[in-house]
Amino acid sequence: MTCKTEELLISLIAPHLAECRHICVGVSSPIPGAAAQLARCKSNDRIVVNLLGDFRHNSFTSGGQEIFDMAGQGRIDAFFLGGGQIDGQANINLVGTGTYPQTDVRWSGSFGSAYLYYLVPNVILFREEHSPRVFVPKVDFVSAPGLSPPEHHRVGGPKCLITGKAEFSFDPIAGRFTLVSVHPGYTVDDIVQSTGFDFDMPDDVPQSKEPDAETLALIRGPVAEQIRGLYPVFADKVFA
Amino acid sequence: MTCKTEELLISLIAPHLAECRHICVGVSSPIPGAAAQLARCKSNDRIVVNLLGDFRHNSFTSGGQEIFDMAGQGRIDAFFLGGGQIDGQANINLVGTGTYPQTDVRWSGSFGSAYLYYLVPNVILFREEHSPRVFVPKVDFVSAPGLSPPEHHRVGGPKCLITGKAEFSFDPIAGRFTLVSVHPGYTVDDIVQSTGFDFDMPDDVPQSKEPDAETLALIRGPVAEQIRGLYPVFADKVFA
Amino acid sequence: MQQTKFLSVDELVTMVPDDCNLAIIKDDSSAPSEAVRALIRRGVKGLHLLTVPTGGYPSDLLIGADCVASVETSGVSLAEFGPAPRFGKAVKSGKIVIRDATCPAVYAALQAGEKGLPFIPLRGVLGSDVAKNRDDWKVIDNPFAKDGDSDPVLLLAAIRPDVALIHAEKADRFGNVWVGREKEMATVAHAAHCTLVTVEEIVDEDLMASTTTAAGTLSNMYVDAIAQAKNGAWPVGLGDLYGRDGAHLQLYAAAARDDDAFEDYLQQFVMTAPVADKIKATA
Amino acid sequence: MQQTKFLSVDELVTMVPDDCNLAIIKDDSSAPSEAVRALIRRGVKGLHLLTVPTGGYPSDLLIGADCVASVETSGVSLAEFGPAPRFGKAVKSGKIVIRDATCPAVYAALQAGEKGLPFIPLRGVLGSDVAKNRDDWKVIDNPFAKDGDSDPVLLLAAIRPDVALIHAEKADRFGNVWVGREKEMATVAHAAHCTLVTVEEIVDEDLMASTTTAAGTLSNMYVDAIAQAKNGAWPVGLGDLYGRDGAHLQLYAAAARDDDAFEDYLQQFVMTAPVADKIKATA
Repeated sequence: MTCKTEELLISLIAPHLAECRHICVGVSSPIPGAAAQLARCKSNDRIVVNLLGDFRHNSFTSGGQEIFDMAGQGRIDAFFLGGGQIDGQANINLVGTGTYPQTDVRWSGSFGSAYLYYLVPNVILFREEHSPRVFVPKVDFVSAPGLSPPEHHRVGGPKCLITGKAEFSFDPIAGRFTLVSVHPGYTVDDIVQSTGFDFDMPDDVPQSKEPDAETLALIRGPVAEQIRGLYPVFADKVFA
Repeated sequence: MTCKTEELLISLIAPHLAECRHICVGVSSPIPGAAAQLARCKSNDRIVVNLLGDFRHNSFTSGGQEIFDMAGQGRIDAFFLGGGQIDGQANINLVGTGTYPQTDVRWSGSFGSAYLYYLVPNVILFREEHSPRVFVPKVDFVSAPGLSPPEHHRVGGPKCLITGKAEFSFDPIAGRFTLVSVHPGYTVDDIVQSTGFDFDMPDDVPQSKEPDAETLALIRGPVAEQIRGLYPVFADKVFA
Repeated sequence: MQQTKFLSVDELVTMVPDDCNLAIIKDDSSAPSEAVRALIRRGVKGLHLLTVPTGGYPSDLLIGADCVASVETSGVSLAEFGPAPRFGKAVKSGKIVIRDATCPAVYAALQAGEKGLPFIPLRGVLGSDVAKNRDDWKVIDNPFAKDGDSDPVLLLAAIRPDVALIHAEKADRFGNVWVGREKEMATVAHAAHCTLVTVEEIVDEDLMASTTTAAGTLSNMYVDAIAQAKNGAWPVGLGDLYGRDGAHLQLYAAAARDDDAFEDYLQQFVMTAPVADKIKATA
Repeated sequence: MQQTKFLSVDELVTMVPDDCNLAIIKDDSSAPSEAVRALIRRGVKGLHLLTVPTGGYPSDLLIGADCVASVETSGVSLAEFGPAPRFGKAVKSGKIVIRDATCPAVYAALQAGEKGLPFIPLRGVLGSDVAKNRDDWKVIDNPFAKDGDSDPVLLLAAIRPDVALIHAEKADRFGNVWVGREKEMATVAHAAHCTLVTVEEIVDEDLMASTTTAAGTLSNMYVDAIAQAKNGAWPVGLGDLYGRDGAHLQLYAAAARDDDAFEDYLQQFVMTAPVADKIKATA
């Protein structure tokens, strides 16, 4: 691979954001943040990006509730979610493993996922670690479900899943992931072995497309610059 | 009478506010506003007074909803309401006379009365015009009721009614007004003639107490000064 | 998000469609008087007007000029200059549909709209004729009440106006609008599908650049278009920037009591001449 | 309204009773770290902690020091410094009762408290295990849904904390507190029965005197007492005033993984010495 894994992931996420008007990115999310900035660059600044936790550069002036209110208003087109566990129906678990509430492992909590997953049209699932402990047949705790019954008000949900090894799309009718491409250095068999849930795939699974020279220049130039303020350690590591 | 009617009314309202921590006064209410300021003076500034419509001197920074939120929080101890019609059960009508909605006379509307009357513990009813067209047996439209059935959440309501001719107290158990005092220049019979609703009274109805010299000095001094900013025309007329 | 457009007032009001739900804020806080005059010049029709939470001169003017089909309000008045004559006449004649509200209900319903909630409860109101005449409001028994206790609670449907028309002190070149303490401007803009703003001036300073000014700023994400309108609230006041033009409001209050005089008023003060000339004409 | 009192931090926290409902705001917005250290020194017990909407260093510290009986939170973490070790351990052991929430639910429930509503609806959440484990939340069928349509809606009970403990950049001599864009400080203070504030500095300027500063100010009507605490959020950051002390948070994250090391941490960084010395001790 001619680029770093982080650069590949940034370039793979960005095309999913191209049609957005407004992308929000949660705290501690340098790769999604960079992907959103890349999409913004490619849109000639038509796309608005708000990075939570960036006290200097965001549009929020009404307090912590504003991002959730905006989602309720339909003004957020894309958001990123991850999970300690993610299953084949796109359920995500940010709470812990084992039996709730005295879970064996306790993570931080569900944060805004139990709301934003329902209300943001394009939720990009992103988890760099691609292993059977993350991608499980069934999550131990549903912080937010991938699917809801038709009577539940839901205008948003998962569009795709991007990991350190592969990219999947999600079909909300079938309620299943489909393997879209495998990152350079991995095989389809690697993906099957690392994924604890069952998924669909075409006969021929292509390799994930590496960023072209122009995209790579954007990532290493303006995107790196924009992301450095909020994520200096990440920027130093990836764009040194 | 050694003082003006306005001064008498200010001095009669103020004692009802003495135990308050926080008094709000609606727009276009110079006499209630002055009474609140008098109560504040007499409390050595322990009482906080907020005059709506005074853009320079009030505590509200969260927009127009803040006063209603504060009432819901239980942070407003007294407020003033009036009405185009007020009846003997302390129902008030700020909407119009005749059959709703195409009333014969249309007033402005109910403003915050349909909420504040329920939530502010001490509502002072104030209407200078004391006539049978104002004080009616039954209001044509209940902007806000004087009484509510026990299952309705209600922590506030009418405490008294002060007019240009007399002062009444209100008994929420009986649901009736009692004549407390008659202003200098009027007789009990005048009050009976000018009041369209039935009310109680003691055998001996005292004359309303005129302000003592100290009170009058406060009204004409600091109170006049505080009220002049918001109500210059009123201040010029009364305290010239 | 589309970029905030910068237009003239007359261009701005072409973005208010006939028959839409239009929200405007109370006098002295954010009254869009000049934009309303431009709307009348434009000949807008069939507006469903929401006053936040009360209306004054601009509402009475819009109603008098036959632009309004219905009004939801907690009260329309000219304050110390008396009742709102065209509003009163239109309600009495049945020419407009009136939906009487109460101030906190308007705010709460807009806040529900702002939060994307389907409805919001409100204390008070029960047993009033305000509640009885609003068949779009519901009453449920509080599901959180202690066992066996009946606790009826009013529920209001969320309001999301099609258009919010706001007048503010200033905006910056990026489309951010200073709202200061008048946070209802932000509430209405958040809840509305389209927000159009007139401002006294457009400043060079980026209002979002410092925390001090950002704290009182509505970001351009909520602002569709801005037009400069110096004295745009006139004859109504604007916060602590300027007070009411009492002489003109008195003149208006008198004119609006009479059909012919109101027509003359429209010709003299609405259909023609820019604001500055109108102020001079009164003084 | 009683006047705002000016106290020392250790005096301030005597106003937090044992066993009360205590609300604190998320790291980097308004984390009351020094007040929390004073609470631990005071030996407070049985707190029912609400994190608005998430918790970090102060929450983990309070839990680790055995001050907390239950916590309602949308998440407790040390962000880039990893999970919150004392929180995780206390939940796993069952030492504290956990009520998992989601950020907008905390905000909405506090806004219901602020408005005096008995409850407030919220979209989303249905079908999650978050909802399934909250028997204090209810689901009703939306009474405004179109005829025949089922539209279940989550209802949250309003939250009114006994005490809100806030750290802000500055207050003035009159007790008005600058909140800037962090309006959740105002929301929490409005909803709480008692609001205690630590500030970086107390300024001479009256924050309510100009519209510009008033727009970002919580008025003293909501503020019971104020104490100055320079670097009061440390080692957490405070808005755009100062960032996190990464070295110290790393040190804390390591210490908090081990019972003995955590005890040592409490002795060294909580039970003694003023903040300035602690910052030096890390650097």
